[in-house]
Formats: sequence, C-alpha cells, structure tokens
Amino acid sequence: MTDDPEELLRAMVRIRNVEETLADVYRDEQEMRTPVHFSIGQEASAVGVCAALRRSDLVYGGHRCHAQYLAKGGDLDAMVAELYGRETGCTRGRGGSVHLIDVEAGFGAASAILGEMISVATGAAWALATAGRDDVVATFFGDGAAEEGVFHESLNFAQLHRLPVIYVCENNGYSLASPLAARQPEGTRITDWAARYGMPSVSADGNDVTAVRSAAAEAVAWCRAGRGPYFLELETYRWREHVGPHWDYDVDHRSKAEVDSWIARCPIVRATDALRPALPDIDRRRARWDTEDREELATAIKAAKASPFPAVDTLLDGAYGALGV
Amino acid sequence: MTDDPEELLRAMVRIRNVEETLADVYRDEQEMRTPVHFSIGQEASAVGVCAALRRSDLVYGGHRCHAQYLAKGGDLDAMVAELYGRETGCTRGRGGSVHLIDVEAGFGAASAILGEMISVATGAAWALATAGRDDVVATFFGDGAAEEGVFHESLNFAQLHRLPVIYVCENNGYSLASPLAARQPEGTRITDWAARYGMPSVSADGNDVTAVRSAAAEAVAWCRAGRGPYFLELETYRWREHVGPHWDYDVDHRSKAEVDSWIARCPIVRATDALRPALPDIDRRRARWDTEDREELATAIKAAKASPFPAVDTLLDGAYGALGV
Amino acid sequence: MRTLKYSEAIGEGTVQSMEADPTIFVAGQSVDDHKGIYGTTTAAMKRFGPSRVRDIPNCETAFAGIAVGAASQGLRPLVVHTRDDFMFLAMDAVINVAAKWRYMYGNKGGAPVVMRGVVGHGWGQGATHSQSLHSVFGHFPGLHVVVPASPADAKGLLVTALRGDTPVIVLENRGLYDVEDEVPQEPVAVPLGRGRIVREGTDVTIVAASLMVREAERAAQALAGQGVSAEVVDVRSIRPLDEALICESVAKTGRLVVADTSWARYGLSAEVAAVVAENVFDALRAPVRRVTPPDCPAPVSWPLEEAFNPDADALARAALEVLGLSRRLEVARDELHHNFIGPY
Amino acid sequence: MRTLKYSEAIGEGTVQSMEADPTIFVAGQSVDDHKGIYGTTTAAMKRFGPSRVRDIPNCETAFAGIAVGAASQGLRPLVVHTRDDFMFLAMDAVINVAAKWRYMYGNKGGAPVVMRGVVGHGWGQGATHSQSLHSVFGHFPGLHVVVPASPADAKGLLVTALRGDTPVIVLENRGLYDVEDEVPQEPVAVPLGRGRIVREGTDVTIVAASLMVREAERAAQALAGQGVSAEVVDVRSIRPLDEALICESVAKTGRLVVADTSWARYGLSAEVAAVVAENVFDALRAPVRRVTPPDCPAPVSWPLEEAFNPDADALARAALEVLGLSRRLEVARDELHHNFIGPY
Ligand SMILES: Cc1ncc(C[n+]2csc(CCOP(=O)(O)OP(=O)(O)O)c2C)c(N)n1
Ligand SMILES: Cc1ncc(C[n+]2csc(CCOP(=O)(O)OP(=O)(O)O)c2C)c(N)n1
Ligand SMILES: [Mg+2]
Ligand SMILES: [Mg+2]
Repeated sequence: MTDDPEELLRAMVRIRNVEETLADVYRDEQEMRTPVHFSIGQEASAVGVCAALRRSDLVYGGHRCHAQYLAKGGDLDAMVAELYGRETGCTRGRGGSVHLIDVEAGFGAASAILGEMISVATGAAWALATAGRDDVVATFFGDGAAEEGVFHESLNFAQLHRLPVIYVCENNGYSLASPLAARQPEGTRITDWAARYGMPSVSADGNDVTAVRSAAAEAVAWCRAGRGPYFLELETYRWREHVGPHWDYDVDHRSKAEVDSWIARCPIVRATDALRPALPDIDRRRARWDTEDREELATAIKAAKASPFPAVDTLLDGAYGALGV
Repeated sequence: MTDDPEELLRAMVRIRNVEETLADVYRDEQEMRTPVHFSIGQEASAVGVCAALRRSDLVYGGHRCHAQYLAKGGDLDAMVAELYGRETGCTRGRGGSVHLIDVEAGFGAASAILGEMISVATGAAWALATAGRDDVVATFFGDGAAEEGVFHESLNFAQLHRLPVIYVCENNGYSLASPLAARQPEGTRITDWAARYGMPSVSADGNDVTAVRSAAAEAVAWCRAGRGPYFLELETYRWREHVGPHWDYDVDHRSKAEVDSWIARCPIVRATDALRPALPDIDRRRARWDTEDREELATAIKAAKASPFPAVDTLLDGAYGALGV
Repeated sequence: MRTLKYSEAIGEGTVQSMEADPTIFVAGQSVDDHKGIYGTTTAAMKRFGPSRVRDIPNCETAFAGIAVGAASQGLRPLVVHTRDDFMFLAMDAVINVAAKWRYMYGNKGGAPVVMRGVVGHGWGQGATHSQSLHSVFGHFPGLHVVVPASPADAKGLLVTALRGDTPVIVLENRGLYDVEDEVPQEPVAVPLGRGRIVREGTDVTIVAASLMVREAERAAQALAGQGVSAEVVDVRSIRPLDEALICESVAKTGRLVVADTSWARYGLSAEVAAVVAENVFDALRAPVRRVTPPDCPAPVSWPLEEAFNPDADALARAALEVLGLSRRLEVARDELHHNFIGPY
Repeated sequence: MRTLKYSEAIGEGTVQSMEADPTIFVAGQSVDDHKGIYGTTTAAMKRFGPSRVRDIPNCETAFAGIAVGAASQGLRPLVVHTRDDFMFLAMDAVINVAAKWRYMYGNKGGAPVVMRGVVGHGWGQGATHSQSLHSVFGHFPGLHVVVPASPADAKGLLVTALRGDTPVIVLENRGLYDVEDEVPQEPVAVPLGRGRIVREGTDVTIVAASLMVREAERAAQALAGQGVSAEVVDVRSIRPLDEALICESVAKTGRLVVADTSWARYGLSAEVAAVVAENVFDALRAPVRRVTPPDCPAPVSWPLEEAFNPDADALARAALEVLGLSRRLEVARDELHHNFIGPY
C-alpha cells in the first residue's frame, strides 16, 4: 500500500525488467515449457491498483497475470520456478504461467479460461463479507473477457448483494489479434456495461500509474465501506505478441506505427519524467534499479534451475482433498 | 398483421379462452402429461407484438410459449394434440408444451432452458440477413431469463452485426416464486441492460395491447430497415402458478391482493372498455367469441383425443439427420 | 427405525450438517420458496432462514464460479439445481475450476463446493429436463459424484459430502423423492466410493445406480419367482467407483447386467462392463448386457416415454437372456410412478 | 499421391467444402488472423475473405446458440474453438439444443452445425487447455463425434460433416497438426461411423483414436521387433462407433488394449471394453487393458506432463502384459513432439 510516486515507478520498473528478461530467456532457452502472456507495456494498471490494496486484500487475475502477481507482492522466486516447472514453483509446477497463486501475499489465483476469475473473485468477496472482514477483492481481466456472459451474471450478483469486489478491466484494445471493432458495437464503452448494474464505473488512463492509483483508492474506499462493487476500466496496450516473447506488429492486425505510438506512451517513461523535477537523479536511480532487478532475477533463475522437478511419483498429489469419512 | 383494435381484442380473447379451458381440463383429466406454463393475464404482449409481424417473420419463445405460438398463427389443433402427446401434435408428441413449433406460421421454436432462444433467434436473424431477406425475428423471454449470460453475449453480437432481431422481455416480476428484488439490484431497469449495447430499448405497458402493438411496430420498422436489433420490455403479470393450472397466491411469495390488483388491470377488460364507445355491442360480440372459442377448442380436444399416440416403433425417428455419405 | 421419504432425508441431512458447520449455506433458484425444491430445502429455510438459505438470480455459469470462490475462502456452499440439465451452464466452473483447483494450484487448498442436481423423471419432463449427467461429471478427476438410491443414502452421502474438503456432485432422481424407508436419526456419514449389495444372489449380477436400483430390486423379486437368484449391486458412488464390490459379485455369479437411466455409450454401463473386462473377464459365462435408454433424446408423449425409460421388466428379460432361459415374464410398472401426477 | 500436413488437410477440406456449398461459413475467435487457427483457416480466409470467415467476440455460450439458429434457417456454420476445453461454455446449446433439435421438434428439420475443437497437447498446455471431450459429447444421441488421426481423415471427415444434415463435433489433437501424409486431392467424403485397420496383426488388438493411433502404430512397430504382431484399430468416429470392426479384430486376436488421451472412467476406453464384453466376451484370452492418463488433471511441468500422457511405450508394455510376455522393451518418445517448441 503506497502512494509514493517513486515506489510506484520502482514497482513498474521491476516488473518490466523481470518480464523483458524472462521473455529473452524464454525465447533463447526454450526451457520454460508453459505458454506465457507478458504484460510489458501494461505495468501501470497492476501496480496502480495493487498500490491501493493492503496485503490481506485479495487479487485475482486471468491469463496475463505476471504483473498482477508481482504487484500484489507475489513471490518472484516461486513465479520463476513455476515457469521452469519446478517443485519450488508457486503451484509446484502443476499450474504454470497462467495459474499463479500466492495465498500469503493475497494473490488469490489466476486462471486461463476467460472470465472464470470474474465469478470466482465475486464469490471470494461474498465469503469475506460474510465473515465480516473489511478486506476487499480486485479481479483483473481484459476487454475480451468482458464479452463473456459470466461478466454480466457476476456483476448483477455483486451489486445485488453489495459485495466488496473491484472489477478491473485492462482494456488493451485486443483479444488475440481481434480489435475491439470486431467484437463490440460501435460506440461501446465497457464502463457503461458495468454502470447499468448500478455500481460506480470509472475509466482511467491505464498508462498513468498515479491516475490508476487514485482511481483505485476511490474504488477500495467504496468497497471497504461496504457500499458494494466498483468497476474500473484501464486503457492500456500490449506491446508484445498475445502469447509468447516476440513482437508481432506488421503481421496483419496491427501496424508498427500503432505499437510505436503506444511505446511512446510508456507508463514507465511517463512516471519517470513526472518524477524528474523532484528527483533530478532519477535516471541514475533507474540504472541502479535495473542492476538490482537483473541480479534479483538472475538469482531467481539460478535458484529455479537448481531446484528439482516434481518427482514423478507425486503425479497424483492434490487431485482430491480429504473425504468426509 | 393488424392494428384493428377489435382484431387485437379478438386474438387475446381467443388465447384466454383456450388457456383457461386447457387449464381446467389439464387439472381435471390429468391426461396432458407435460409441464404447462400458462400466459393467462399476459396475452397483450404476445398479441401486440405478433400483430406487428407478418407471416414470414419469425418468432421464438421460452417455456411460457402458448400465447406467442397462437398469436403468431400457430395451429391450435397441433398445439392441443401436442399437449395430449399425440402423433398429430406440432412436434409429433416429442417436445411437449415447452417445445412448440410451427414452421409454416413462422413460429421458429420454443425451448425450456432459460435464454436458449435468445441466442438461437439471434442466429436466425443472422441467417435471414445473410440471405438478403427483409424478414425480422422476435424472441420472447422473461425477466428471469434476461439474467442469464447468454442475454449479454447475444445482444452484443446482434448490435455488432446490426441483426434484425427484436428482443421482447415479458417482465412479469417473477422467476418462479422469486421476485425481481431478490434477483436484480435495486433500481434495475432491464431496458438499461439492453440500451448499453447501443440498440433502441423501449418499455411499454404489457397489459395495453394497443401500446404494445405500436411499440412493436416501431421495432419492426427499425429492424426491417436493417438498422439492427431492438429491445422491448413489456411489463405484465402472471395470474396462475408458475407451472400448472392452479392459482398460487397467499402461499408465501405473493398476496391475493397483489394478484387481484393485476387482475384489475386485465388486458382484455381494458381493451374491451376501450372499444365499447365505438362498439356498444362489444359484450354481445364477446359472448359470441366465447362460444366460438369453446367450440373451436372442444373440436381440437376431441380431434386430439381421437388421434393416435406415436407408435412405439417410431421411438428413434428423428434422432439423427442424414449423413454426408 | 423411523422412516423418512427420500426428499425428507435430504432435508434432514442438510439441516443437521448446517447445525454442525456454520459455514455451510444453501443456495439456488427459489430454494427459499414454499415449494422448497420438492421439500428438500424447506426444513433448512425454517430453521436458518434466508441468510443461510439463499435465493439467487438465474446465473448458473457465474454462480458455479461464485460458489468456488466462496468455498476457496472458507465457506461451504451447497448449491441446488432443480434440474441437473441446467448444470451444462455451470460446467466450466465445475470441471475446469472446482475439480482442478486443489491440483492446479499446488495442493495448498481446495474448493469444496457441493452441488445437488435433481434428475427429472416422468410426466413428460422431456429431452432437456430428465437427463442424468453422472457419467459426464464422473469422467473428470477431482470430482466426486454420488447418486443415492435410498433415503438413508440420500442423507448419508450428503452428510459425507458436506464434511469433506473436496468438491462433490450429488445427483438425485426426482422419481425417488417419495420413496420412504428407514433413515438413521443421527447424521451418519456414508463412505464415498463404497457400493452396497442391495440383495444377495448367485445366478446373475445386476449393477445399477439411483432410480435403477429400485427397478433392479423389482426385477430381482420377479426373477426369484422364476427360481432365478439375482444379486443387486448399488454403486452409490460414480466416482470413486467401487470396483472391488462389482468384481466380487460378478466373480461369484459369472453374469452381468448393467442398468442406467442414461445412455449406454460412454456411460455408467460402459464403465462397469469395462471394470469387469479388466479384472474378472474370465469369470464371465455370458455376454454383458446393458439396459439403458435407446439412442434418442427423451420424448414427452407417455407411450414413448415409457418405452424410452428402462425398467424392471427390461432388466428381468435381460437377466433371463444372459442365463439362456427362454421363460416368459412380465414385471408390472412401478406404482410409485403410475400414481405420480403433474404439473410436476 | 501428394502429401499434406494434417493442418493443411483441414484447410483444404474447408475450402473445397465452401466452394461446393455457398451456405457454409467459418466462424470463431480470430479465425481471420495471421495465425489462422494454426493455419487451418488461412486458406479459406484467402479464398473467401471475412464475409465467410468471420471473427467473433468471446461468447462461446451465445455463439453456439447463434450457430444453431443460423443452421436451422439454412446456413452451414463451421464453428472453430482453439481449445475444445472452451466448449464447456457452449455445451448447453450443443447438447440441449443442436443435438436434440430434429428429434424434439418432430423431425421436421435439423440444426446441422459443425464444430471443430482443437485439443491441446504438450508444452505445458495444462489442466484446462489439453482435455479432449470426445466421450462427453459422445454420450449424447443426436450428435456425431469424430476424431481424425490422419491428414486424409482430417480432410475427409470434415468434408462428410459439412455435407450432412446433422450436427457434428470434430475434435483435432494439436499434436497431429504437423503430421504429413498422403491426402486425396478431391474432397473424398470419409464415411462417419466406420473405423479403419491401420495395421494388421494377429496377437493383440490395440484400439485407439486421434493422437493415440500414432502412438499405437509406434508401439506396434516396436512390438514387431519383438516378434509380436499387433493389430491397430483407429475408431475415427466416437459416435457412431464401429462396433463390428472392433469386435472382428478382438475375435481374431483374443486380446485388447485400448488407448485414449482422455481418462479411463466413462471414456472411450470404457466403451470399447464394454462393446467387446457385450459381443465377443468369449474371445478374450486375457484381461482388457486401458492405457490412459492417470486420475489427475493435466500437469504443466514437463516431467509430470510426460508421465501423464500415455504413449507408445506404455502401450507396448501393456500389449506384452496381456500376452503374458515378460520381455523388456523401451519405445523412444515421438520425435514430432520432442521437436515441438513454444509458445504454442
Ligand atoms: C472461454 C475462453 N475462450 C477463449 C479463450 C482463448 N483466449 C485466451 S486469451 C484470449 C484473449 C483475451 O483477450 P482479453 O480478455 O482482452 O485479454 P488480453 O489477452 O488482451 O490481455 C482468448 C480469446 C480462452 N482462454 N477462454
Ligand atoms: C437455465 C435454466 N435455469 C433454470 C430453469 C428453471 N426455470 C424454468 S422457468 C424459470 C423462471 C423463469 O422466469 P422468467 O424468465 O421471468 O419467465 P416467467 O416464468 O416469469 O415467464 C426457471 C428458473 C431453466 N428452465 N433453465
Ligand atoms: Mg485485451
Ligand atoms: Mg418472469
């Protein structure tokens, strides 16, 4: 929980450094055998929202969940080990990149089927409210997942029972290669989809971390006060290909010019420039952060590679929980 | 297709007479072995909407489909025979009360799982548009079915492709015994749910057949002109129990006073009173209609009972269509 | 021992479980109304009120996920579907989330949702209101699936499900709701994964589940009149499946007839036959026979419906067949169903 | 004859079918993009453009119903799911509407939707992206379900499906997409419901489908090196199932091993064993063996994934077992999969 612009920037830089390096390693080594969806370029939404949450609050995510996991305080070593399929991974190598979880850090779960965590997070909020806790839940999903019927059903239910859940739509304009225009009627604003259920529904610049942070703070206050759910749309853009480490502009669905126009709106550059007047040495700090991150990740990768794969004789572990008798 | 108030009234009276008699027979004989959902009290919506449609337009319905089927011109004998499970039934005794169909009359189909025909009708509209026909599709469903995710997905798709489909929500305030307040957030207007997709979304008094007729005429004109889908909410009320022939007030979920207040707003009485100035002998006409309807139904019931049950050796007929080779 | 109707046994098991565990709540469409899901939730509603017997909107897809989310955070939802056919809309959350949660997230916790689904039967329930999805759910590891045939099991298996830490699907055939029989007063947990010998026999084994157990018993009775001793095995649990009990019985009788209310292909009847072919193939002295509905959707018209639904008569004939007996035998229809009248 | 990759064969079958029938259109998420569903829709997109190769929003539930509505009104939708796991969301419209339409509405017309589902394989596809739902769909009358194992069948079965007047589910294993083999130039319809003998043998029958046919062939090859003659049967169609072909083969060999990429319980392996127990039980000279994934969701970590996925080695060992041979034998993993690299 922070609103210090430097901490916000620091968190984004760390995620960027982690994901860019992981992308290179993923591509060059071919040792992380799990489909990965990078958030490079989208760091501000995860960082800004999680900065408004406390550790005991819960966050859920979809397939593109690395940034959210790390922003909520998810264990980096466990995430890297997971990508390498190791027993020390956050799901012990069972779930892979799209099923991150860190119960201690309040990262409830991520899953790869669109919309699932919209409903699961709603149920988690129901449990928190029933238990009389004043913790809140935030669930991240994309503009594409919002098209699934489960979105409509979940928001109706959450508003009906005034559940403390923040629906965070990271609108990056695409679902796979499919642009919004091919999927939603002209003039659609996803915030309207949510507003019709009667909950506050706000759109913020998803590449402006401070704007995200303050919008999220309002949402959290609303939910914590028991006033019900809150919808947040964060406009942003995915730099890399939908799944995997590569760039994919100029194939057919988006031009390099479009991608570049968004790179020009890099949330990190923007936050850095905003800080420069107050912190003239910001670039030197950034250089130091980069080194720290490189070292942190190098250690994590080393540790992951050094740790064992799950033993084949544990293949069935966890298929079932305890029976009633 | 008519806007003559007397014809509209006549159509409502016929449906009322048919359903009330069928309810009595159903209760007393126990020979129609299929769950029935009567529209008694809701006749204006089906009659008003179908009066704005032509025979080549298509209508789809849900579990409460008798009125819609008859209003669209569905064959009465085939419907009655269906309730009696006869080979002469509109689905040859296979589908029963909730799966009425009359292809010739443009009654596309009804089905019993909530929301199914919202999507199926959308697909039918897509086919009509693709074929370059200027026919339109109307699909009837209740306030409860509108809560299903398929509603959200279907309306998004219909508006995206500007499909000629009219979504007709018969809002009778209940889903089984469950009132709106238990299912939708305070202040919900289902018209808002639809309006967010960018289509015209209008609410009309579902017990005023002329109001329904003119609202539907606007919707039909809109769709026929290729301008896309249209949403119509018709407020009305179910007099009898959810499923079956009985009254069910004063059990727990609704009071006799509530039911009576709606009986006082009977769409038929209302249309009759409106006509009386112009047709002073309207009550005599009504008496004649009642006799005609009783005779028509008596004949239909007689014919149904006289016709054979499906032969057991045809049990498998229609399980599969023709194979490619 | 005192007796209860199947529906009352479910209600009692629900109330006693909720008394023992305050985190349990019932949720479903109109679970709180005067009908109380054929009387199964009425007692809980009386005892605990709407805060623990929650009416919900029509949102099977989301609610299955909501139940998973609640369960993973410490609540114990008992979700009720008035027809298990509606659960097709809940399948993603049930099969892709609930069933896999514990495993997929590294065995650090589960999502112990319990879901009841009522299987429609008779009075023209038709193609989409009378299917039993037990073999569909049973195909997927991570789920437990039970299909109680008796009032005692309807209570006992539900109690077990609500005590466990793993998701369980309970499918109850509407045709059994009025069956009355002895039920222990106490909430006695019936072990999941153990079948029961309903009737001992030596000539042929009839394996059945849910409503078909009743038909199998009626068939066995009729067969006894013909000097044929049929053993009736109630699997009770679809997953885990009590292979040992099935194999022991077939090893003894050498003949197997399997009954199911759902279709043969890829169904319970296939699995039971496979288990026998894997473990005691050499005990078989006759071909396995499956008694199931024919390969068409369920029709409404009652003569077709009666021809569609497998019954004691078909089972008895199948048993005589595998015994190579040409005797003729007619088993009357179940009074219970003939007395049943609508709307439903 | 010229050869094509499995993925190219699907593409060619699609284009030729669309040329022959102007009412056919392809629809699915991103079917129109540069990846073209692993290249299977690219040719159609090139040839017919976006008016007949339609990108759709993320709405599996509604779109299945939309496809049914379109099909019942004269269009021929070919719906594509990049993972058949996503079809849980489409199940209501597929099973309760499409499969039952013709029957439930009195046999006056059908809803001939054809749905392709890609089954994920390898590279940590994991629990929710590598399931094959063939036995789930196969349980329900009204549907036809095919699982092509060869490029020729991938084309031929799709052509058949698109010519029929009845709904068909086509499940394609991603692990087969790069397999190259002979494919007729012409759109030759492969009959639905007929299996094929992939390799003749006399000692043991291996029945398989889809990807497992390839593993079965590799196993048979290895077994041949040990003097064991294995017959490999590719069922090709899950519903209808070619009972006769399976039974003939087992009647000849007296031994049965069934391979499936999906779980044993209530799956293809159960049905095949049941068909044998019903029809040629007395031909069995050894217990039936099922070679399937173990009872847990699919793990991601590759050592677990390789242990989870049944393969030629497991099949060969099972064959030796049912033959009572103690010989030792190791079948190397399929190069095709070992060379496969991500992201996916
Ligand atoms: C139910 C379902 N349908 C389709 C997919 C395949 N899929 C995976 S990610 C994705 C795109 C989702 O777009 P969006 O929600 O906007 O998230 P983004 O990738 O843009 O972050 C799709 C269609 C899926 N995983 N689940
Ligand atoms: C998917 C699904 N869920 C639940 C049901 C059970 N059910 C049948 S009718 C009904 C009430 C529907 O209410 P509404 O849509 O308002 O129609 P009404 O009965 O009021 O005309 C319900 C819940 C069903 N048929 N399908
Ligand atoms: Mg997106
Ligand atoms: Mg209603």
